[in-house]
Amino acid sequence: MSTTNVAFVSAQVLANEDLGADCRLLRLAVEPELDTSAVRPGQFVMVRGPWAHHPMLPRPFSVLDTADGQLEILVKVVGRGTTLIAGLHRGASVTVLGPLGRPFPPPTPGVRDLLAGGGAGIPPLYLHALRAPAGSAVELLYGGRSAADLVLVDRFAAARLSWHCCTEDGSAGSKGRVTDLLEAQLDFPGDQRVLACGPTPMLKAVASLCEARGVACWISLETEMACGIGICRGCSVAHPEGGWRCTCTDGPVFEAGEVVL
Amino acid sequence: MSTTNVAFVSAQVLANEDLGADCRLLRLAVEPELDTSAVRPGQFVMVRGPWAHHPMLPRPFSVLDTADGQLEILVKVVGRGTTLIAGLHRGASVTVLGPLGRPFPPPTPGVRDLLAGGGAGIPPLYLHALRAPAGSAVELLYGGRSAADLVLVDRFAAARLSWHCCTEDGSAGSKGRVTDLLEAQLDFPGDQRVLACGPTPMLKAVASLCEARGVACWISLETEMACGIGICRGCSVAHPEGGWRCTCTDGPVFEAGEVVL
Amino acid sequence: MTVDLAMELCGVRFATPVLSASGTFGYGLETAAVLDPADLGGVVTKGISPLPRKGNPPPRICETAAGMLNSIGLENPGVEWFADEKMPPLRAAGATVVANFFGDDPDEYVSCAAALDKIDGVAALELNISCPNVAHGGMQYGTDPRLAGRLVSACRAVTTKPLWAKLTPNVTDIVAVARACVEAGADALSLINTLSGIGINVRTRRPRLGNLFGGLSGPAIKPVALRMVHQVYAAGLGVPLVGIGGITTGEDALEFILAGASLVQVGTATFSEPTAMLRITDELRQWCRELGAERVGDLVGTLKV
Amino acid sequence: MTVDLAMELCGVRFATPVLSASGTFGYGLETAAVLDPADLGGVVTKGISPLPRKGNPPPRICETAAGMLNSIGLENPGVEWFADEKMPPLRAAGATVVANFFGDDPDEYVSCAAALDKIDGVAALELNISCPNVAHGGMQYGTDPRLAGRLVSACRAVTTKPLWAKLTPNVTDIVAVARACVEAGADALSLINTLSGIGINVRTRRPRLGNLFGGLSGPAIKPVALRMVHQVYAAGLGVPLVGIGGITTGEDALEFILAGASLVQVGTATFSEPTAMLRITDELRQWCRELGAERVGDLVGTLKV
Ligand SMILES: Cc1cc2nc3c(=O)[nH]c(=O)nc-3n(C[C@H](O)[C@H](O)[C@H](O)COP(=O)(O)OP(=O)(O)OC[C@H]3O[C@@H](n4cnc5c(N)ncnc54)[C@H](O)[C@@H]3O)c2cc1C
Ligand SMILES: Cc1cc2nc3c(=O)[nH]c(=O)nc-3n(C[C@H](O)[C@H](O)[C@H](O)COP(=O)(O)OP(=O)(O)OC[C@H]3O[C@@H](n4cnc5c(N)ncnc54)[C@H](O)[C@@H]3O)c2cc1C
Ligand SMILES: Cc1cc2nc3c(=O)[nH]c(=O)nc-3n(C[C@H](O)[C@H](O)[C@H](O)COP(=O)(O)O)c2cc1C
Ligand SMILES: Cc1cc2nc3c(=O)[nH]c(=O)nc-3n(C[C@H](O)[C@H](O)[C@H](O)COP(=O)(O)O)c2cc1C
Ligand code: FES
Ligand code: FES
Repeated sequence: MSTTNVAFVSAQVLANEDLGADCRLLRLAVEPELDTSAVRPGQFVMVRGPWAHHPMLPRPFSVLDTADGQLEILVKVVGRGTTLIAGLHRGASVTVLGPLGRPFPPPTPGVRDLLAGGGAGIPPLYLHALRAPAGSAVELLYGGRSAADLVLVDRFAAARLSWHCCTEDGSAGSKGRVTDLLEAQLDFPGDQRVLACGPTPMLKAVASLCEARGVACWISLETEMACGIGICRGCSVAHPEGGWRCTCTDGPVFEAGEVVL
Repeated sequence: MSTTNVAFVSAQVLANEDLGADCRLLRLAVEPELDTSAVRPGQFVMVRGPWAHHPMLPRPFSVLDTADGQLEILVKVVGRGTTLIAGLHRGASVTVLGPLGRPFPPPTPGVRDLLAGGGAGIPPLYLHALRAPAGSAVELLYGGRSAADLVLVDRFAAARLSWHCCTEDGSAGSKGRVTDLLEAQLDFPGDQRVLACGPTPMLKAVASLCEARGVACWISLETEMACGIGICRGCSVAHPEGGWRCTCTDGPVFEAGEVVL
Repeated sequence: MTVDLAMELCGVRFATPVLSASGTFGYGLETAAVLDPADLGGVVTKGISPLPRKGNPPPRICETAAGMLNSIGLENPGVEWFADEKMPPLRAAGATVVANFFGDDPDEYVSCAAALDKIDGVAALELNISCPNVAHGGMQYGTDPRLAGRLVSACRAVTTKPLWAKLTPNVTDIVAVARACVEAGADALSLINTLSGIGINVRTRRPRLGNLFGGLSGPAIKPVALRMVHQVYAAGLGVPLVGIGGITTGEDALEFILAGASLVQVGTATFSEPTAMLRITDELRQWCRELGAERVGDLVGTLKV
Repeated sequence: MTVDLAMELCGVRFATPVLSASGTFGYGLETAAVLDPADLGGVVTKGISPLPRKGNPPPRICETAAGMLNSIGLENPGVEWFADEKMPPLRAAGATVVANFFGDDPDEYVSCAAALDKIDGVAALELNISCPNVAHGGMQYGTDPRLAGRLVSACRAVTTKPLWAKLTPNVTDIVAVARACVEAGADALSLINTLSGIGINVRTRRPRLGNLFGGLSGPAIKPVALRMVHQVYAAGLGVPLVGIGGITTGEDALEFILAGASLVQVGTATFSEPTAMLRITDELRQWCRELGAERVGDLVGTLKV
């Protein structure tokens, strides 16, 4: 890992917007020591609020977007830590460590990027699409159980991204899972890659689809983390040839064959 | 202890006012199960905020005033628990257990009550003065290091209480300690009692003054508490004839001779 | 789905598996204004000794991260007072009473057990060989398997009521102590009591407790308690276990049950929230539903390792 | 008032008494972007074994109340790699390095000690006889005073560098183990390592750690750690102590120092706040001022009991 541009800073909550589906969008003003322009899509930050020892550990969140001195993250409430972070008021102080981890590979001229994500797995894909140089071929495939889960569609539209969505109950987009969308897109004749982020079963399905079609596939993993910077060895995932990879420093983005899901 | 009117309820912070000198006044809306009309001056409540396990224990606060379904407490910030409670926003939820403990003896016709208090030790005395029946002779003696410490003087004035104050630096009232004020008042010819609340060294000084003059003296004690209701035995104070008294159920108000200070 | 929360232990029926822990619920009626003790699985009393005990000098409690230290020192007015003053109202209230007891030496333990044996309405005895706060009558019996076994045998001889032994976590090998107690005739094992700890006031450079040493309780100790319940359960000693340590939610209680506890006790949580045991019971019922268990007993020891 | 924070231990000078704890600061340079290891009292490395070790299956960490469980299992690439890859940059960075090490059996311990003895820039060796997460090379040495003593003797024989023994809290009698280590030649004692604990995911009914058992660290364990430092200090064994367990503030560090620690190590706090050690050092300096201590060393063991 190159930690040279990692900073540990205190940050202020500038806004906390309810996106529905237990998701909130937090905009954070970070101190200048954290160079937001250095953040690459797929990277994450460790965030901790002003509470005492419980929870004690910070929580990892992908960077959704950056602006000068500001970071946005999408927080889906799943447990105690995310409940507290999602409940932070405007003006609250948090600490932010980042940017961390290996980003998605940047768009390559002539290669189409298919970005497959669901629920809280969408932020790094959104940033990848947003940052793709003009003329890149990037398609966002966004799935959820129902329309309410697709919390970022307004942003997609506002940013004029190219995207397709699907829901399990058919309430928005096509009916089905994001892997169905992906399968349909994989018939595309030219060079392409898949970048995916979401729950592990989805990543497994995506990876095996890609393997079957011989399409390069990158996935962003989520594991519990203590440090986020490679010192605790708590975030290990198995490598197919034995040994471990650290999700926080070798990942969170891995090529599908690099890890055992 | 009679616990028959004790209730454990959830409450909402209605207002949180900065009084200066690290003190805040919190007004709490308690559920109807807590009968605020049953609160007697000198009684306290155990308050806990919506944080997880640190701090874990609730904190005891004297009741400053009550209104229909509402309680007021004065919170002086001295450590982690009071910092968090003092920082609660309007609308925050807390739990309240109370009313608890033995109150001050009610005013007796023909006997003057001298109430000696300082800093965060003033709330129960204020309530005693406020609730004294018309015609009772009640004098509040209020001391602090400097004028800013006398956080309740506006209320005293608004309630038309009879009061004297003093400060160590002479910035308000007479220069000196509350025991100086008290000593001057003890020359009063008629029947009188002293009710005191404040730091232990002050209580000691008050008690010995009263003993020397043969004046009845009641003091309100502060100790660390876990339960507030007599089940943990954590709040013991020594009785002069051996054994312990529970500050939470035998007190917090004791006759001076009942406890070893 | 209705869930059957009742558990039977050594012939005693507990309406729910959630009991109060000794020393954290007085004698069961102090909180009657907010909680009916008959709604609990049972009330485990504050530790009782044959003669009154004064306890330790203050300060007796201090808070720590997600926990607290106490050095109450087993203050209590003695077994006679308990029988005369506390048992009649407890019986009237319909509470299931487990009497926690101790002594300064083996003779005292035995005389207390014998006295409790005769008290109508005491459903079971919990032998405290684990209090870290008193010089005698405390932890040394619980850290030496031979001494623990002898004490259990001696008490066993004087009571026909179910005898639970309450173990201290301050040992290298909890299974060795547990085994000694079971071999000596304990009907059930309660674990754990508090971890020995201290706190220091840096300003005064003095201990934060009058007695220096105290017992650590609360959520902080839950992982240790759970580990010990699992280890003792896995040792297959053939007696039911009572899980104690840092339980504040139904999920916590269920963790202990999955690890092998038939009953649980709630201690420190009652201080933060006097009605915690009722909430925990409700949450536990809800968890049984979610896991599809019709009887909480079906979940005991079902951790998949 | 200027405060002298430097401490000398067995001939090694530590610029401050605040060191990183093993396993919670990697090999000292991973966080170089936010913290210069030369600003610390010292860097205690992740546990080193003679041969590379794979460690335990995931999940390897889970959070608990004011603490965490870990079952990393001493994953490390071995002593040779440490010497070749990690020591040169650490030397260049000017860090004071204490090498924490272990082995699967006594021979491995000895060969690791011998290898570390030869590495230029390793200021002292910390013998880990206390890891609860591995079947061998771990806690059983630390729970039996005889085994602990033998291991210390054997390592003592192959190194002239200061040898610290790091003790486990999972014992009945910490002083017995401490004494055995000192009699066998340990120059200093580090205490404590983690408390053994488990966690259970009630939904899956599976352990929260791949290895089932893990080590509990963080603020939750501070009262236990402090108690053990006090007990060992009070036993007067004549060697300096290194206090570890739940330190997150300068006040915590000072509690350990008053209890008898000459140095402290900060572990889990680094995960919440990578620069915690620097803040703790500043706060400790401030406390020395408030207490009127010109040298932090003057405060060691000054608890008034
Ligand atoms: C690199 C990375 C990027 C992430 N980006 C985002 C994001 O942009 N938005 C977002 O909402 N979430 C994101 N997550 C997941 C987020 O970190 C977890 O949801 C959060 O840590 C859970 O904390 P908690 O205290 O609420 O849950 P807990 O109470 O700790 O646990 C609740 C449940 O979540 C699981 N869980 C806990 N921690 C993690 C974790 N780190 N990863 C996955 N599952 C976990 C637990 O096993 C449990 O089942 C990311 C995780 C990683 C590793
Ligand atoms: C019956 C009673 C009535 C009280 N009424 C009021 C009131 O009306 N307003 C108010 O501001 N405070 C009142 N207090 C004191 C208040 O409860 C404590 O200041 C508070 O508990 C400290 O919590 P903390 O977490 O902020 O402090 P901690 O971090 O726990 O400790 C900070 C310092 O305060 C001391 N301390 C801690 N708990 C107590 C305690 N219960 N009593 C005294 N000292 C303590 C500690 O020893 C330490 O020196 C009352 C206390 C009692 C017992
Ligand atoms: C204030 C206090 C007093 C206690 N007194 C006793 C006692 O008299 N006898 C006993 O066996 N355990 C006693 N305990 C230990 C508890 O019963 C329980 O084992 C321990 O607190 C762990 O549970 P918890 O984490 O839920 O509190 C006491 C605990 C506390 C906090
Ligand atoms: C993730 C992790 C890994 C650890 N690895 C080691 C190790 O390799 N060797 C060792 O002696 N102690 C190890 N420890 C124990 C710590 O050095 C320390 O003794 C313990 O965590 C208590 O301190 P703390 O509460 O400040 O974390 C580890 C602790 C953690 C949390
Ligand atoms: S989270 Fe600590 S090494 Fe990855
Ligand atoms: S605070 Fe528990 S008995 Fe008084």
